[in-house]
Amino acid sequence: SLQGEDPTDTRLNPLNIQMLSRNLHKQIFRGVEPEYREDDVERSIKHLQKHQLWGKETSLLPDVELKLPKMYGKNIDEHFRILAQNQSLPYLEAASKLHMAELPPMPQEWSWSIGWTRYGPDGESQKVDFPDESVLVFDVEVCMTEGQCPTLAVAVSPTNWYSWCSKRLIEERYTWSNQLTLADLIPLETSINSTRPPGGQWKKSLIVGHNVSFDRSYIKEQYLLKGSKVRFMDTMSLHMAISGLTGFQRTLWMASKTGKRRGLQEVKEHMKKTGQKKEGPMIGSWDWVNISSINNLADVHALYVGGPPLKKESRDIFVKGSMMDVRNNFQELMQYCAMDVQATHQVFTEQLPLFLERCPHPVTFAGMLEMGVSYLPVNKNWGRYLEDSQDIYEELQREMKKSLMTLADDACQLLQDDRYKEDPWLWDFEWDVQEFKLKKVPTSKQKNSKKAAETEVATPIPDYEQDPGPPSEEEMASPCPSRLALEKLKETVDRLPKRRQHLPGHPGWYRKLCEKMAAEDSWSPGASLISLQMRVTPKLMGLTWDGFPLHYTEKHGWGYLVPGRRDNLVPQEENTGPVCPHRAIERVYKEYCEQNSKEKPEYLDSDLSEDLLWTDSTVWTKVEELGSFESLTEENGVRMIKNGVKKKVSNDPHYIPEEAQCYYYHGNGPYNDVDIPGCWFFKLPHKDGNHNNVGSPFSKDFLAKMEDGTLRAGRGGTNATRALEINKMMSFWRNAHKRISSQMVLWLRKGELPHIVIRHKAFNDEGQYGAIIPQVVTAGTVTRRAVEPTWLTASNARRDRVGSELKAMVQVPPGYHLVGADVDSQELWIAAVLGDAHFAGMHGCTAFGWMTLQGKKSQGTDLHSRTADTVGISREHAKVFNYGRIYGAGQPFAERLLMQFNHRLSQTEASNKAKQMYALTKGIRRYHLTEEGKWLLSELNVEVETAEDGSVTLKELRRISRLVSQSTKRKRWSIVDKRLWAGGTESDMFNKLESIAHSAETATPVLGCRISRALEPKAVKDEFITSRVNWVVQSSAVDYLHLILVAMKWLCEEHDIDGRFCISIHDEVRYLVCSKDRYRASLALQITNLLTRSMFSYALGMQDLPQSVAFFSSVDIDQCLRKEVNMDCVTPSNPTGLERRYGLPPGEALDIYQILDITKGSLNKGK
Amino acid sequence: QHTRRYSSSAQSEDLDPLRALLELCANRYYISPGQTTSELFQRGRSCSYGPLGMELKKNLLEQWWHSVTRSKSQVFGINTLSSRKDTATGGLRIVESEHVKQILEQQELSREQLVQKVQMLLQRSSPVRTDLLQGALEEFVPSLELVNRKLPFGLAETGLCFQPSDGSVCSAEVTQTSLVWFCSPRTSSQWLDHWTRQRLKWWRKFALSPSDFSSSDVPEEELEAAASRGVRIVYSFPWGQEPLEMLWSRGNTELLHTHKGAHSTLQCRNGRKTVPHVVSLTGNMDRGVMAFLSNSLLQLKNVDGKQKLQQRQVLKLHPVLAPVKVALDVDRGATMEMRQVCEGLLQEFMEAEISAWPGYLDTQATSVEQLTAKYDEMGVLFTAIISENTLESGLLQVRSRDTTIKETMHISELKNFVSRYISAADNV
Amino acid sequence: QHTRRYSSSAQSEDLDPLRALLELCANRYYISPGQTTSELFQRGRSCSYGPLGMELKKNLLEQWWHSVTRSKSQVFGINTLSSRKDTATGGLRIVESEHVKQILEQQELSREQLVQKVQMLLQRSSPVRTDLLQGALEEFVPSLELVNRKLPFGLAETGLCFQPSDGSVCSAEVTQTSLVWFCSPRTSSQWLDHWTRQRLKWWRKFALSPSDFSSSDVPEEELEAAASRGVRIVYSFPWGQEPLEMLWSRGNTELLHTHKGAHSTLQCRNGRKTVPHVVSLTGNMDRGVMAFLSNSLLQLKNVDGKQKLQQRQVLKLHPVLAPVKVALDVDRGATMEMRQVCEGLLQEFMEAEISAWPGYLDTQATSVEQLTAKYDEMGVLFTAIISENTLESGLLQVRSRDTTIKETMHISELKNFVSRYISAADNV
Repeated sequence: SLQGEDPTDTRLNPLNIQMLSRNLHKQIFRGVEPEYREDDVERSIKHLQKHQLWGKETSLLPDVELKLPKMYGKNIDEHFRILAQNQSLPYLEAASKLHMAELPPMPQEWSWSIGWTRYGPDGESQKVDFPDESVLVFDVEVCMTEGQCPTLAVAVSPTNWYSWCSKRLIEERYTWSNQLTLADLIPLETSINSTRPPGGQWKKSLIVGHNVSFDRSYIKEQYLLKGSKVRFMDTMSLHMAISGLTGFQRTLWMASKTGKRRGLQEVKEHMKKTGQKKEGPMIGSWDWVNISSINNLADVHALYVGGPPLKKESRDIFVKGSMMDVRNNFQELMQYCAMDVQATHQVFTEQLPLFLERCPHPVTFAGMLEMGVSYLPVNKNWGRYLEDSQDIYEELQREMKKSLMTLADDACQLLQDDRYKEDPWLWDFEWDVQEFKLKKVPTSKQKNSKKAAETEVATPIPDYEQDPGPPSEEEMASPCPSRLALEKLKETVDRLPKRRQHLPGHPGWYRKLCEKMAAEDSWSPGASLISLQMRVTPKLMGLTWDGFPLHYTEKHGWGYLVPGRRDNLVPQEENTGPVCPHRAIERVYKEYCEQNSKEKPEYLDSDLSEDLLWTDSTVWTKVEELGSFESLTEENGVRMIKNGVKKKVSNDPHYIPEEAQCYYYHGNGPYNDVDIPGCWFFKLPHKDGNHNNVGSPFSKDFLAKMEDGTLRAGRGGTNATRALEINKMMSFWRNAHKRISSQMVLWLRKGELPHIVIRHKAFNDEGQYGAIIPQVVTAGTVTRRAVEPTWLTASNARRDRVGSELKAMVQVPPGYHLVGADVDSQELWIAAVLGDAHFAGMHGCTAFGWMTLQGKKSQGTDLHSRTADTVGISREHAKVFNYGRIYGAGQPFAERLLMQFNHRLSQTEASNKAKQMYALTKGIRRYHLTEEGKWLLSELNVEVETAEDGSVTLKELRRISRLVSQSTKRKRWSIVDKRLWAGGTESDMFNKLESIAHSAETATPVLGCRISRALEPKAVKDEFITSRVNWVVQSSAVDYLHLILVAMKWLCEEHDIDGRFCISIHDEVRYLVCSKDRYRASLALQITNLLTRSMFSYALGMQDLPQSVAFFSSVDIDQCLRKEVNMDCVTPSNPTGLERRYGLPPGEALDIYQILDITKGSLNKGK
Repeated sequence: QHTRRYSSSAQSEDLDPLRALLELCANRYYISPGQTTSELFQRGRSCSYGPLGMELKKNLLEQWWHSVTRSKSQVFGINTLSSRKDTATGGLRIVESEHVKQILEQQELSREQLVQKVQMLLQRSSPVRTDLLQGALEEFVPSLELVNRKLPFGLAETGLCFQPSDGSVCSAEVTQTSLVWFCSPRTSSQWLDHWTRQRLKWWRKFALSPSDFSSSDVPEEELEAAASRGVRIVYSFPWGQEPLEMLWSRGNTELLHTHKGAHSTLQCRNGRKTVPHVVSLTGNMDRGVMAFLSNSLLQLKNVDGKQKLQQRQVLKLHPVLAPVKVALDVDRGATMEMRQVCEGLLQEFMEAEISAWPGYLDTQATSVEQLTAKYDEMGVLFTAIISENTLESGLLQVRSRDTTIKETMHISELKNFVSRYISAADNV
Repeated sequence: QHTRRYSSSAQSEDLDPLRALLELCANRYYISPGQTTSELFQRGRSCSYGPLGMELKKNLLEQWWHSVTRSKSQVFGINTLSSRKDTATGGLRIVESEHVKQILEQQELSREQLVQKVQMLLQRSSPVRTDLLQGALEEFVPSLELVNRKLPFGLAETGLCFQPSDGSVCSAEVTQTSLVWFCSPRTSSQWLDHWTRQRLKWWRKFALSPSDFSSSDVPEEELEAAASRGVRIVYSFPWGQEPLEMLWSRGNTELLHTHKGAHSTLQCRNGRKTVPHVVSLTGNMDRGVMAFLSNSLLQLKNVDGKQKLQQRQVLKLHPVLAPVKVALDVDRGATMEMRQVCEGLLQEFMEAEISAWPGYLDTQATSVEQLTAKYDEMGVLFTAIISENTLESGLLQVRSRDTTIKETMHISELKNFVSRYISAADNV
């Protein structure tokens, strides 16, 4: 048996946490047994007791016994170093060759011919199949208006320049196929019509480019299922790792570089948005601006190389111009492309040593190479998916438009008898109609026509008419008299003004919704310009908020009218404008109350609308936005008191005297500067705080409010309600369809597919098999996380979102499987293990760590349940808070989020809840005094209340500061030395994170990658703390991924597993594996995780690993990309589910024990 | 103001919705008055249609034909016989009653002889079809040559089918639409999905409230003999859901049976040689007409200035389906000249294939309100009123059914406006 | 070159003209191959139509409908039932054969009981119509209100009717067109003449040799019961004349009979109050299809350069009737791009409601001559050939059926050209 039989044999650490089996521990940690200090253990137990975690029951897992492959080096770190060095050696050699190289002179004249041309040092050119070099700097240009076919490319090696021209550039034709084939792409390793390299051996060569993933997607061999060993280095990613900027910094950088132009405006708006007053804190240190830049080649070039700026004007021709324009400017554009190549080379030369210095661990380099070759297999279903989604989307769009148009049409009836005046919503529309105008007829003519009219005697119609019988032959032959009369009458058309009036008989507001009838075919009748975004729409739908009709004002945006106000009722005569029918509004509310009288309104925490289930990246964006000011506001409190400035009582312009208050309804208002007789005006709540105006009640933020019935449609019955529903269904595809449908898919022909595929019984001649090369920027953010706009941010399939089955459309060709896994709560564990290492150096010694390792949903001891209990929210909501905190979000974030989850929560309540949550988790700030401070206090003879470790609370600090500023003339004393967190479950984790973030050389604890120069303390001082804290966890997660990639590649090579890396989305990795190897690949993946976690522990000085995190909870073996192997991804565009519609059965999700069962614990190929 | 859809309202205090609909259909020339029983609507059988009903049905059938034959898929129209020479027994048959009588009157025949003779006669008489499937299956082989043995393709047909009348007062006949789709066995399920989607979309295109049309899988226990999957497209009538169209994935047993198992003549060039699978789509267009009538009838209530409740019935048929697009009327004090202009306009509309209503022929004085109410109930899109003023300036009043607003328009622009209005509604 | 019409040639040395026509109809998707017997043509009954035949018949019916409903006369379309609840005995009836069998199998019944039961069943079963007249007569009263009791007006309908099959292999059904015209007794004879002229004109409009269509009065001795006058429009088939359409002046007895003599409900405001007279027009459109097929088939003989006799059959159907207006084909060495262009064109034609033939789907290599011959026999008006050159310059070859000449044309102008060609032919 492979599993431990004797439970007494189970290894536990002093905190009773189950560790790796003896067998595994020995192989990984080479017999080094962990040592625990008595007082550390005691301290830990005390801490856990404090948080009611000590002594909680835990269950044991079966031990895993497994013979690992032979490992290298003296320890696991050395093992990984050796693996990575082996894997990256040829590429590193190529890189350094390029680094050393002096480029040959650029050709003066570029060759106008299809395919590759090589230029010798003297400018002589020669046609070649492909540049046969071990290293190239490479750049592709695409004429965007003519589809996705690459147009031209330039490459340079240390010895030669190369150029490539597309057939479509050189040859002119009426049409080209819009379906690309391999022959349309740029070959780098194979000759035309071949998919095998000369000699049959793929070479390990390196391609360098700026944002090289774009260029990669135009390279022929990259689409082959198997083969190419070419790897890519991206100077943009290198730049991010060396000197990258955070999102917020980028805005500021632009502002500072472009001066008063757009950028500053953005900053101002940003300040406004995040609620900062003008006199609020500004970014203190701007040094970082000069040691960094935004990502485009020109700016990166200016940063690293300097000299004359790169010219980018020619680029416009590729973006906006036609193929003809490209032809006409051929030489110039080639030159432009070549200049980019040259610049990229210069940048690379500068970057390489910097990068190797700042990211010294070989795993980082090797991991980035591997990340650069992602590959998404697709088949015929891709086209089906695109068509169906778009089709459903358009249908819904039409239906919604139709609903809205019907609402507008119906409202027109109110024109009759001025009934609109009594409508609670529509009373303030423009209801005027125009008079139909005719040109004045010259008097003489008028007379004539009058005369003519007089001469024409009107013939009355006889009372009864006889059947006149059939028309005579002559009558049949001659033109019809009534037609002649009509034609004559038509001549009066010249009395119409040349420019026709636009629907003069319709009310003004309706006119504006109608397209003017023009000669073009595209005219559509009715209120066809209406959309959800228009201001008339909510009113046409008769939307109510808590039963009150919605109303819009220029000043406050969307709000609602609450009847009952009496102080502004004006006698009717005095009013010239539209009069509010407050009686009708009362009726609406009364009806609402009657309807609701039976059902008590639900104030419970409603189920989390999934729109609030943000992906981690959106949580982070939010945190970053808010967090950039947080540390400063905190400090502010201290300073303000120091200066003795007392904050004035708010002179809020919206201050309302008691008597004008609404006595029966509480909400965001009333705003009595909105003077509507008989009604108070309340604003709709805004997610960024109530002082913000709501621009549309249909934004994403109100989806949940519609679901719980706070916001509902009051009229038009089904039309309005359905429109709201449709709005929700369309949201995903509306935002994503452009990006998704522009994914470049390349279909492979039969001969271009491996034998495994075409000989498989499921292979279908008419089925299409191909791939998408996602344009993954391997280190696209300052944390070195990969960035890609479509796949890496895609959410999972949702029943009511069109097209959200996107990821499941990545489907394997016959004979292959996707094997992959999610790293279970990756960021939580990284944070926890850092905290544990910091506190007492053993796994689970902090409450946070313990909960992460041993916490159980069933016992309410896992992190999310804990938070949920504390604050009284759902577990799903709690998740958002927990991640938010780890990303560095402070209390203001939590307050805002709480109010967003429950809009009936008052500011104070939210604030208290947030405070409570933070005290329990992050803890309370305590301050250590400086030597200067201590001296000063003893001089002043002040009693100070300190803790064991000598720290003081914020309250105490304020008291001291006040005393100090009162007693001395000097305004500023620096009395605070170190600030720490204390008392919370996560305090030690945060102390560790902050200590890393504050250190002079901030680096990841495991692979030692340095933070971007633009975030180092010497450049930014104490700014951007939130970003730096967040960086520690995020960047370590990237280290985690790199370790996995390196280990997996090693195992695949070592054990002849036929698989390739596919994609890594956040904390998951997927490999495309030949079906026969899928179980061995699963085992390899499990071993990979084991080694990676062990590496983390080792690097943090802990020679052991808890069993509960050693393996993936499951490895998914599947035929498509999806969150769970049994998800059927039913959506409006996939109504029958994956299995029925696309014939995809559920995959297998195997835990380590099942895998061991199947593989017998062996990675070796079957005998 | 309060708007409420018929089918969605349970609180409607007024007329039973079905009765209101029936009355309207009979009064407004949709259905022949003698026939309007609620059973007709519920059983979805054909009836005698009046001029408006006939036009509505024609428009619907035309739209069906376009949608099926002008899709990107390869579909050919056929026209098979409703009676067939078939020696199998059973089913509905057309019998010449005189012949039966002759037999029955032959006194010299014994009881046995009589029985035998009648049975013979019955066997020789032509059976009438109950659906269009069989005809299409028979046409498969000749069509196969047409497409050069390449799948997939479909055969479309619309026509009368007969159903047992079961003693009901309803007729035995029904107008069916049929698309029989031949495809490779591997893709038949996908095609079923595809067509379900297309068909549902089509039904919804013309609906006032599209969500009343929906599709659902046929539960396994209700599947027809040969079918492996079935989908029905249903409409939620005020009294419950009724199927409008049935889609079946039927495999190839029926096809093989029709052609007596002649595998070789049925095989298609489709990678490996296979006998195609059949997906059948069968729609009941009589019920379709009822569904759209029911779906389009709006009961609008307005509270006027004096707080009086006004009720207005409008048949908001889709512009493409509406049997009358424009009604031409003259204002009070009609003269021969005004009528001539109307005739000219009518002629113009006819030439442009826009159905117009010669309201001007009606010389009985009715108030504008009555006229409007009538046209709203007929579902007339626009009412053009020619007045004395028209003769002078060429201007006329055009009232829209949907907005109830009267707009002034020049006579030379009317036809173009209506024509573009309809084609725009078609393309939406 | 020598042209000879089939029907007019007695010297034709080749195939029996009827057999040639039958063969062509079966081969070129006009008529289902199993059905092509000469009896079919001669009896003028309906048959299973292939895609082209179906389209031809549809076009013909459409033209009929336009000509009748868009005339200046007031004509309304109706749609009545083919089976009716009628207690009169006799005629064709739809019988559920199971029910008859059940009776016959009841051993306990005496001979008399048996006869009685069968007779009862027969009486209860729905009779099927043999013509459309009865339906129109029934719809007269509701329609009367529509026209405000003013004469003259007409009710138009097309539909299936059933005829006794008399043991023939032909089907019992036939597609009829019917216009029932209600007019004052005074004008009925004039109206009969008027409609005769209109109808004959219509038939001739689409004929290659119009003189083969003619009209003649029905001799007094052959008049139908109620009719005072009758006219038949006939076509001279190769085997002799056959009637296509019958026009009868029928007085008002049938109308009175249908409405049980209720004079008052039938009276019209027509000077004095009268019960209108009826003029009926009944066309057989199945025979109409045969007539135009027969009329359009040309046998052309060419002597080529080597003095070899070549024979070419062309179905010169009128552009409006021709089931396929344009065939789209690709030149040798078809590529995906060329096919894409064809698909785009096909889509364009479909949207313009011009029926196009996706010849490019046929990947079997056929020579241009074979292809041309095939299309000529199908009656395809134009053949557009997309070649490699089209991809470069947008130019394609368009061959005309009637001139056999190939013209170069730009792809952007093709649709417009064909569309204008057809509508010009329609207006002539």
